[in-house]
Amino acid sequence: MNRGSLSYLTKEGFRNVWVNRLMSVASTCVLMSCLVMIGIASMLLVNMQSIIDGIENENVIVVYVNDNATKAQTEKLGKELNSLDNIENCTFVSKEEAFEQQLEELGSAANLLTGLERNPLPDSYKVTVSNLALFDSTVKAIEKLNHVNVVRENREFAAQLASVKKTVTYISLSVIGLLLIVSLFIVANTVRVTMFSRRLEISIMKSVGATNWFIRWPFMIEGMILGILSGLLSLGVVFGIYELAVGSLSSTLTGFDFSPVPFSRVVWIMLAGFLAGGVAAGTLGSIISIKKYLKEKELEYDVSAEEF
Amino acid sequence: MNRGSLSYLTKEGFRNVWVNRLMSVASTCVLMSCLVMIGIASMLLVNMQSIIDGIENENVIVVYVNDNATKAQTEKLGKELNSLDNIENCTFVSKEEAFEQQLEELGSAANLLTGLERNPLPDSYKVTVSNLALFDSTVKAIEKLNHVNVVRENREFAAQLASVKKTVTYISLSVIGLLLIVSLFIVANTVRVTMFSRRLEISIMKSVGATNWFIRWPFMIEGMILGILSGLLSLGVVFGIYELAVGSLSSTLTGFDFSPVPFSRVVWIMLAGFLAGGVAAGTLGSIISIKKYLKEKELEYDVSAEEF
Amino acid sequence: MIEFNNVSKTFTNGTHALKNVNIKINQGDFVFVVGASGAGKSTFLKLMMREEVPSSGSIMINNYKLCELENKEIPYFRRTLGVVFQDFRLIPNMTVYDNIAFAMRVIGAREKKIRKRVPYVISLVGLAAKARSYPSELSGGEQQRVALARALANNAELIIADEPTGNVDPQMSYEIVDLLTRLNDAGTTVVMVTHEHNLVRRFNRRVIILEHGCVVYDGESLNTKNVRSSQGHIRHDIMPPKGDNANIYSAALNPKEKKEGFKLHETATVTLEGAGDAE
Amino acid sequence: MIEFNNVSKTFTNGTHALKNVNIKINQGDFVFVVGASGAGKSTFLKLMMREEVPSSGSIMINNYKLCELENKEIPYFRRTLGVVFQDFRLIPNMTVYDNIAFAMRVIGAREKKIRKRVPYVISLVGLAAKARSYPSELSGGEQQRVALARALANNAELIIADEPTGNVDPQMSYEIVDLLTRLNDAGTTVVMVTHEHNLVRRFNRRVIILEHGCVVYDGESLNTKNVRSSQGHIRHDIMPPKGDNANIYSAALNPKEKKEGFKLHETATVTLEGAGDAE
Ligand SMILES: Nc1ncnc2c1ncn2[C@@H]1O[C@H](COP(=O)(O)OP(=O)(O)OP(=O)(O)O)[C@@H](O)[C@H]1O
Ligand SMILES: Nc1ncnc2c1ncn2[C@@H]1O[C@H](COP(=O)(O)OP(=O)(O)OP(=O)(O)O)[C@@H](O)[C@H]1O
Ligand SMILES: [Mg+2]
Ligand SMILES: [Mg+2]
Repeated sequence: MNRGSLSYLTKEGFRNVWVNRLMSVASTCVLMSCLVMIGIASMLLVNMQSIIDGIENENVIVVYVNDNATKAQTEKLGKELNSLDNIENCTFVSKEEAFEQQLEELGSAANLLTGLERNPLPDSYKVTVSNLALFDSTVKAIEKLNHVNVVRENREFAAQLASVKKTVTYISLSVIGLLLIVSLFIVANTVRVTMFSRRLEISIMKSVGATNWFIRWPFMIEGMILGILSGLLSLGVVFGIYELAVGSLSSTLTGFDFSPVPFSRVVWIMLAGFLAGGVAAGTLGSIISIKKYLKEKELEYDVSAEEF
Repeated sequence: MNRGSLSYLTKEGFRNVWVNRLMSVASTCVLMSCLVMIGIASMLLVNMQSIIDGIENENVIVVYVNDNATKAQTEKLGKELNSLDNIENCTFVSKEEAFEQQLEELGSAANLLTGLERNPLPDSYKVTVSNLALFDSTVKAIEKLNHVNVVRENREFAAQLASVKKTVTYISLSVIGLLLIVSLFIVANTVRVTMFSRRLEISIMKSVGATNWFIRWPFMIEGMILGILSGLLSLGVVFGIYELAVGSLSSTLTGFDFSPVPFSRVVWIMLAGFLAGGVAAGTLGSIISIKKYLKEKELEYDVSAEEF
Repeated sequence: MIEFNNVSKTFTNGTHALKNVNIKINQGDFVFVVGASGAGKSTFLKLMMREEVPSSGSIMINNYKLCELENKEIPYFRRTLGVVFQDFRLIPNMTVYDNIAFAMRVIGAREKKIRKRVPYVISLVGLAAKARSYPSELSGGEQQRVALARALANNAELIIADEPTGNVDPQMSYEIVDLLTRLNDAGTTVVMVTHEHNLVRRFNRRVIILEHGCVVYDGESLNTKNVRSSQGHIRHDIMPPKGDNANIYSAALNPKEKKEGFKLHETATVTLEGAGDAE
Repeated sequence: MIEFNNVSKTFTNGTHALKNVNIKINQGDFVFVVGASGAGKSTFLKLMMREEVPSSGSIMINNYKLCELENKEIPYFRRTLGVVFQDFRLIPNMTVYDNIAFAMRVIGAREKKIRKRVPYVISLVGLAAKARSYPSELSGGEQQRVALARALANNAELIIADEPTGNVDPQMSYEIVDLLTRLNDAGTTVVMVTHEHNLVRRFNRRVIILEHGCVVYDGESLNTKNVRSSQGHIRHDIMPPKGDNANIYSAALNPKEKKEGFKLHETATVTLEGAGDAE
């Protein structure tokens, strides 16, 4: 194939987008629909993970300091805690602060504690871990430190949270996987149908001696253009829907400090994914579904051409 | 149209499903994909709501009983609580039980409390409400009862939970709404493309004097058959995926008492929805998209026929 | 029965396919329409069957005023016609039998009648062995005969045939026209486009000659005496002695008109040069 | 150049379209293929262009052994042919110009050459004014001429034309065949199917007659002296004096064979009765 042919075939691909505009619009709509669904599912996943990460950070290990530890020893313990692996954060809570908190927590039932003659609570450190999976070993490491009286940890909650996180990721990925499969299904069928409606054209091209590549090339270009178009449009639509949703959610979701992942953080990876997906769908889709019409010995209106 | 024609046209619809089997399979796949997505989204929604309902039931109001109330008075209070509106559940917790629980909750830090000379905790009732939205008025009603010392409620959590529930419902419904729109888009475009590939047939039928209804009827039947088929198959697929997901989740989700909604609870409503959706998509889809090819004065290969 | 009043047809791309056509065809007439390729014969027929609408003028067929016809009425109007299309228009995914039966079902014929009539018209065009074949499995001439059979199925009062003999051998052409004349004898009006002048001469019926969208001749038959003989004559053998005699009718009727069109002879030497240079 | 050795073709539905055909056509020959509708003429041509594969026998064309041709080689083989299809096969969404240019682009022609050659072949068939029209905007004869122009575009060594004159007037038919003979004089091999016997006689070239899939005649020309005169003669006027002379060639060559086929005359009276009862 010489350069002239190549440029002609490429131009032809562009022309076909316009000539078969009903098909082009239909295919683009379908491909866009699929990409938008996947995009929105991804945004949900990303946000759910960010919410869970937020909760995870509140899964606190309370390290009670020995009552007889000196101020210096307490401070040393703080430094040691900070230098441990897998520690995200470590804050000191004095016994006075702890009592205040306790009172506050009890709310109007606080007067029940006013009868107590002394503050029974010790100094403590609130420690958060960065990786919940290493929770247990971190707790063990803390227990080995000096002047640690008791480590109060919520092993059960940690386990539950880890499980929830796993489940959410699992479900989200399954949903996205399912959407991918469904999209593949839908796009494949759409491309197949559009190609079917162009089998006459293909059979004529073959009968005047066009090679399979000569026929395929414009279809491929056409598919690629529609793929790129769908990818770009989908990104716009996902962005629009996401901003709309976040806007209306942040006004609905009072009493929660929900901070949605900004779209800009995912825009490039999503753009890349959409373009790759769109181009792959358009190009491979047309190549594969054109194949049967490129087979030798098939007539344009032959009913047997409807087999699959 | 006489009865003979009607039966012929209906038979013709069935025949077309087979004659255009490439199109039939493609359309069914596409329609199925859409229904399956909607079905799975619905199952997710139903389960999330059931989980939130579960959490809701654990949003407890603690009613502390006056220290000087007699046993009879305490029991009377319990009965009064039970007879209030919006009370889901009401259990008595004696001061001893409360102390035990407290010790247990503190875990290894419990020895901090061993220095206390008396149990500072009163008797209490744990009350759950059935409708979180009426939470505040229920609390007010409880406070008006005799021998109630303090009502400890987690107003903030209740508000948060209500907000979460609202949000989840909101997001789920948006997702399902979005899926519906996307499906409509996809199905409409698929039907449009399949009709496009049959415009020659339609134009020939018209030129031998077929009325629009005579042409439409088999297309309608065909659409209906494919719709019903898609609906039934989709139900099966959703069932399969759901059972699979529940099976693998219940083994993953340890440490959680997650009880998935049984599929049987939704099967009839989903069947009805799917059949309605499938038939509507198939029938209306073909009627609407056939319309332009039924317009007078259009030729089969006229390029202007590709306008839309 | 058929009346064209000052009918013109200009297509959206600017082609003037018909210009000021005035024609009256009575019930029971048999009319041949002849003319060069692109003269407007098919357009003339398409206007008759309300497949195209005239740009100006009015058409009246079988008591239907085509220009005032509502969309709803069109199918009912078309049922009064039996049409053989130039491009056959067989439904690709129906067998020969079903294609013909379809035309009968459209008018609400009973199944019993269809089962009797369809095999009859199929055998009439000699395709009994092909009743269960699909159009794609037929030869060109066989497809054409199926189209003919379909047009005959409903015993329409008006049969419009656009070159029904273009793909069959002369013998069969003769038999087809013979059949149409028999139907005509029984009262059916027939309008037939053809290029086979021998047929036209042989059957000696009314002839309409179209040229560049104009009716240049409308007379009893294509015999020399009917055409203005001072200006030339219609040759009985179809080949002109010299190639530069561009259009035989044109030459016969308007000897001064210069025909735009087929230029093979003017360029005959260039052909081979052009051929050489493209090698 | 073209060699058919014992070629038979049976379609999947059981139709025996060709039976034991042995034909040799040399470089530079001009061959008319004639025969009744459904005799197997198009099948014969389709086998030549490797659109169908023979059920048995072998075909050799332009030094390609068609039966051993790999799928990859087929396009390259087809480029050595210029084909006019019976059903035209124009690409619906390309203009006349693009349809013809496409055939040239397929063989990798330069844009410059295309711009020169395409308008030339278009004017050759008298369609200069229609170069920017789409096939759907053309008359039947115009479409046929586009198909012809496309076949001529590449100066193929072998031109295969399946009834290239079926939709044009006699004058133009003559000119088309005249053009083909000129190309033939310059060395191009031409195989042409036609129903116009006047043309065949006039140009006096080699004739192959097919009947029910068999070659029943293969001779220098369709003149009485060449056909076995003891068994009949080929008439110069195309109409038989009586309708019951079922097939003129059949009658001429195999007077004893009873032809299955067009039965118009046997049923002529039934026609009108049938017509009456369907009302
Ligand atoms: N849909 C259309 N749009 C534009 N031009 C058209 C259309 N149909 C026909 N024409 C043009 O109108 C003219 C008359 O066409 P028509 O089909 O009536 O010719 P015809 O007499 O039937 O010729 P033929 O014998 O070749 O079939 C031609 O020049 C043709 O190109
Ligand atoms: N694809 C096919 N499948 C089955 N039978 C076929 C197929 N194509 C052609 N035939 C049959 O083979 C026979 C020969 O067909 P062919 O097209 O070669 O005839 P032909 O000589 O070209 O006739 P015509 O002059 O009518 O075009 C016919 O009886 C036809 O019905
Ligand atoms: Mg015409
Ligand atoms: Mg043929």
